[in-house]
Amino acid sequence: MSTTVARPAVDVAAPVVQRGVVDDPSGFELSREQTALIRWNIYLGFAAVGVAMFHGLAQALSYAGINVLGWFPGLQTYYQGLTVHGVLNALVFTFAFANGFLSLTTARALSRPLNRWLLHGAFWSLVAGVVLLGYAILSNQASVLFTFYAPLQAHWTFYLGAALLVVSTWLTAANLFLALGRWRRDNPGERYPLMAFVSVATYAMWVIASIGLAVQVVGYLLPWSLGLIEGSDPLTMRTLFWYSGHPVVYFWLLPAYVSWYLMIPRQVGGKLLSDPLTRMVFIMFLLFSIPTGFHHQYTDPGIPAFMKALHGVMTFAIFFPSLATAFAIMASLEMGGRARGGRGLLGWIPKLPWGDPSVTAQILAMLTFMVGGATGLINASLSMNRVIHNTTWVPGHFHTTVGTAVALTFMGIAYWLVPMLTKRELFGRRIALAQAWIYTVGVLIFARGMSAAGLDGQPRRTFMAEAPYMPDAWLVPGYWTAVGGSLMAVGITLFFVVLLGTIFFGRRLEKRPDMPIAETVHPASRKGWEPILDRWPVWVAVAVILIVIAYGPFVISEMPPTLNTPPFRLF
Amino acid sequence: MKRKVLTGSLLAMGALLVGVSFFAIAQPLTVLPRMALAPGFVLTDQHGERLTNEDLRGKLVVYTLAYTGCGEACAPINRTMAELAARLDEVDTGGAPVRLVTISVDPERDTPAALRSAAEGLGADGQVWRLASGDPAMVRQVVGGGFEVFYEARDDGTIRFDPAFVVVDGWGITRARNRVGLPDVELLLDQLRLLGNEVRASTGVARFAYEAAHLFSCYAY
Amino acid sequence: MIRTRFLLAGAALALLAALAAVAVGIRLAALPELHGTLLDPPLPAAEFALTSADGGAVGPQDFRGRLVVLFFGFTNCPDVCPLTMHRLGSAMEELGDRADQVQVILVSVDPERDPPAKVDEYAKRFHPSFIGVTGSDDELRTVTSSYGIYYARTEVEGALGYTVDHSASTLVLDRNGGLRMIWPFDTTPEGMASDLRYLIRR
Amino acid sequence: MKVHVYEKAFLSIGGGMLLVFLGALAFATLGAGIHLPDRAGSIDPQAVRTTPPFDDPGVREIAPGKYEVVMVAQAWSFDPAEVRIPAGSEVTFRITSPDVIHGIHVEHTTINVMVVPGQISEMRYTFREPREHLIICHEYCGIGHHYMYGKVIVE
Repeated sequence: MSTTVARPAVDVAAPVVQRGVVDDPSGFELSREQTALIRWNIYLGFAAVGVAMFHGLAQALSYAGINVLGWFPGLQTYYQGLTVHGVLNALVFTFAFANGFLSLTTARALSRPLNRWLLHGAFWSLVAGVVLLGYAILSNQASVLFTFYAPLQAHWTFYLGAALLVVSTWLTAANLFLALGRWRRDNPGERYPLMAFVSVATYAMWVIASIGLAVQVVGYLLPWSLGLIEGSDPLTMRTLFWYSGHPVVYFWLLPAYVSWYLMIPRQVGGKLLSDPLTRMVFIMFLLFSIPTGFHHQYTDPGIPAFMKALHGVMTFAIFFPSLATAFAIMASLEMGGRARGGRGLLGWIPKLPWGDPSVTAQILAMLTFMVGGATGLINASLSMNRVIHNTTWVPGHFHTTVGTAVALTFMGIAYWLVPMLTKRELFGRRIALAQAWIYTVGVLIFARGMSAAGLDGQPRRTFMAEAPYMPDAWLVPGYWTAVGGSLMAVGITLFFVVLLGTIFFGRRLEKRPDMPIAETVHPASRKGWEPILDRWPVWVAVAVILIVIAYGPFVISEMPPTLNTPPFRLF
Repeated sequence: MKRKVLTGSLLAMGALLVGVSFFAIAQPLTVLPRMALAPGFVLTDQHGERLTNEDLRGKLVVYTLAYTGCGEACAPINRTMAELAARLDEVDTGGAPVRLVTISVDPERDTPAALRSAAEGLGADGQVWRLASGDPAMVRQVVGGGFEVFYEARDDGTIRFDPAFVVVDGWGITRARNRVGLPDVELLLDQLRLLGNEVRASTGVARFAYEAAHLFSCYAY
Repeated sequence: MIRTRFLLAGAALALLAALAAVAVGIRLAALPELHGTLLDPPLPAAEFALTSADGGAVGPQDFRGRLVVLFFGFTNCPDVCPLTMHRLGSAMEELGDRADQVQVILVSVDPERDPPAKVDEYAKRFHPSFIGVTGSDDELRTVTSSYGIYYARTEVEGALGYTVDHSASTLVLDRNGGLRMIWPFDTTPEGMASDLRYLIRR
Repeated sequence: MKVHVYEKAFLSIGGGMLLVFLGALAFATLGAGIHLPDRAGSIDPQAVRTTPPFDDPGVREIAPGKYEVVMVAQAWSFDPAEVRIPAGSEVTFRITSPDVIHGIHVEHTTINVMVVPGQISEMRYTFREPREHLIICHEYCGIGHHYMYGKVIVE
């Protein structure tokens, strides 16, 4: 429990050096137990992707009219596979990875071990959640998709499993808050190390955001599925879901941002531009990502149009921190490229370490995310949303955000994280490079197909291979989708070759590699207004006020809920 | 000095922003939406007198549908109207008179004479509560085109129609269409009370607050 | 120094944010004195296709981008119609070069005696830009009713044989075809012009 | 706090863009009155089939050139599944669901609305050109979701 004394990093190239423990790992290494738990979190996350990938491939092919579902053992319907795909990718993979990765970054940034009980608790509740979800879904008692809208009723194990997933993130959050609080006690007056700050900010946002899901699942759906409550109020259920359902997007994305801000600059030989701006970006996500849920419900009846417009405004506000991110990261990349000898306006681009699969994967993820950002703005526009709501345009959008910006970044992170956690050299660097490119090309083709068909009205989440309607306009995009989806599946398969190769056949390393942590051009200051960025109570209070403004009037008008819709099991 | 001015103007703008947001979100006063222009019409009432929408300008009007040969099927509608007529003095409409109009969806058979005997049975006085009928094409236009309620004659001579209670304000604008199931009298009285509030606030600064309530769709229902 | 700059940046942001609030405020508080009922937000206004002098179909949807003023009357109208049309004509003069932003349409509710050419010719007497249209009784019933207008024939003694009672209000549709304003009968030309100027400006 | 001059420029342009978007949004909602589906009434989902007008779904001409489509979206069909109307008609759809959440999208129109049990969805659209539009259920509603479709035939 000793804290390391801060020591400036020795780096002649750096005119300004960042103070703080993050640059100095001496005397700090997580225990074997904690490393193992984090490693297994990461493995569990990727295992989820491995299973989900097969279903994703089957779905992509179904858009081209190819039905391969018959080959899946134990799979009864398309929608069962869709539930597997959604739950494993969107919930299990992202939660497991964030739990492992941000626990590690926080511990490393603060140079202090985490609470082992909370670490165990988070991991095992995740495992228990996956087992329960797996049982419910594989026995076809929960083909309700990952949005599980009432009054479609799943088996109670599904809701309990989902609740346990959330519990695991809460235990992780408790762990991070505890570590940060202890660090504060030992370092009064110091600024939080940036990496710890952004990791904790991510979880702070998610804890506030996940309350909706928790209220819905524990307070309502679980007793309802056990028969303790008769009816349901579908509109309130939807609202509670999307209260959490939009910020969860940022809970997926922010771990990737942690890597883009704090690791990529070091990996490309550049620096992070500004410490206070980085903190401000994460605070803005904390503030604005939650009061936006109605933009998923633009076309819902029963919600006042004005409230929808208000959430629309908030949604546009959340675009701003992403813009700031785009600049900051591009600047670090340019600094890196120039430090490596790049000249001219664009000459720094080819000088980037494109041979490093970790960097290549993440840069490609960023580029794809620009497409995702633009399509996201279209989704958020009140009038344009009417054209694309619930069409394949939407999955076209989110496969370029969570499906690439997040997933491919996580894979890129894995290319240094897994060697660090296993003390083994990365296996098959060239395969890893090929993986990143194939996956990116695949997702762009896939998204092209999905978006085009969506503009022509093709519904999302629909078994197109057997639909009795199929306008010609959807045919060609369907082939794009199938081809792109197949390439994505190839990409992920290659990733598993690298992952498993590293775990089992990677050359053992003498010394555990360290996490790449970026230096900052403009470091944190203890003077002026900046310390207010570290005042959690202020930001949490503002976030709560914004939520009350955005949801208060609607919630009051819906109270008490009219629970008059009976449950249905239509799968 | 400069900073003081800056901070002051910042605070003032912040306060303005907070004020407007508070109004839009907390909705300290609510209104009924202005849904559409109520239809223009010329009909004939139970005394054979001409009833036009212009005659009802400046008054709050509750329209409903029924027909004389309807029997038990229309009884709940007529009961609601009768109770509403009896309880109108419970709401303060700011001096705006309230009128009730039952439009016949069987204009071919509901002559003024038929309406008159029905009105006597219902206790409709012909002043506050009038029963009206007219040219079938006109009734179709008012009920279907204006109030958006469908009706048609069944083979057995009865008329199939959806119950509806439409509230129109003094400017001739439809403010509420209660058309799913039967509304209770309390709801209608509450809608009249909301319109009354607006009438009372139609002069002075309060008017802006009500205009803002419309602008920010602070709708009661 | 940095503090001042930060304050300045904050002030700029707040200014922009407050501009929205002020814009709303202006719309509410700094309204010119209006002479009719302003509808904000606008009400939906029906499209229609009545017959014009050249036999073509004309409706407010043909004049998107301009304000459309609708008045319902007939050429044999003794008082209300000529007065209102005259006032509309004066309002157009008052508007000056802004007048091309406004299209006045007179709808005759006396199709029996007012063929389209006659209505048009009558309308143009009050201002060359005015147009007059009409249609069959069925068409007119739909159009008038959806604009909250009634008309009814009344038999009278004398050579005319009958006159037509009708609502005397005038309606103004905005550039997007939404119903924005209703003027009562006794609105002055100055009042009309002032309201039209306001509607053109916003 | 030092902010790089390029970063300032970038963020200002970005912020300016956002303000333009927000201005457009404010104009659309407050100025032009373009509204998303609003509250259009609630209904007891267990009594849909006995509550007017949903006790008798269908296409009705409520006035000349004006149509009302009273529709029940249920697993896994639209009732009525075929809507026939003449070109140029203004059609108001009133839809509700007696069972689970559905969605309705009339292809190549702006009719795109969720159908939530307990709520009534209302949408208005003027069909100008004669053509066929697919009606698609676009919200997952169970194993037969992809069989749920219909047609609007504009004649």
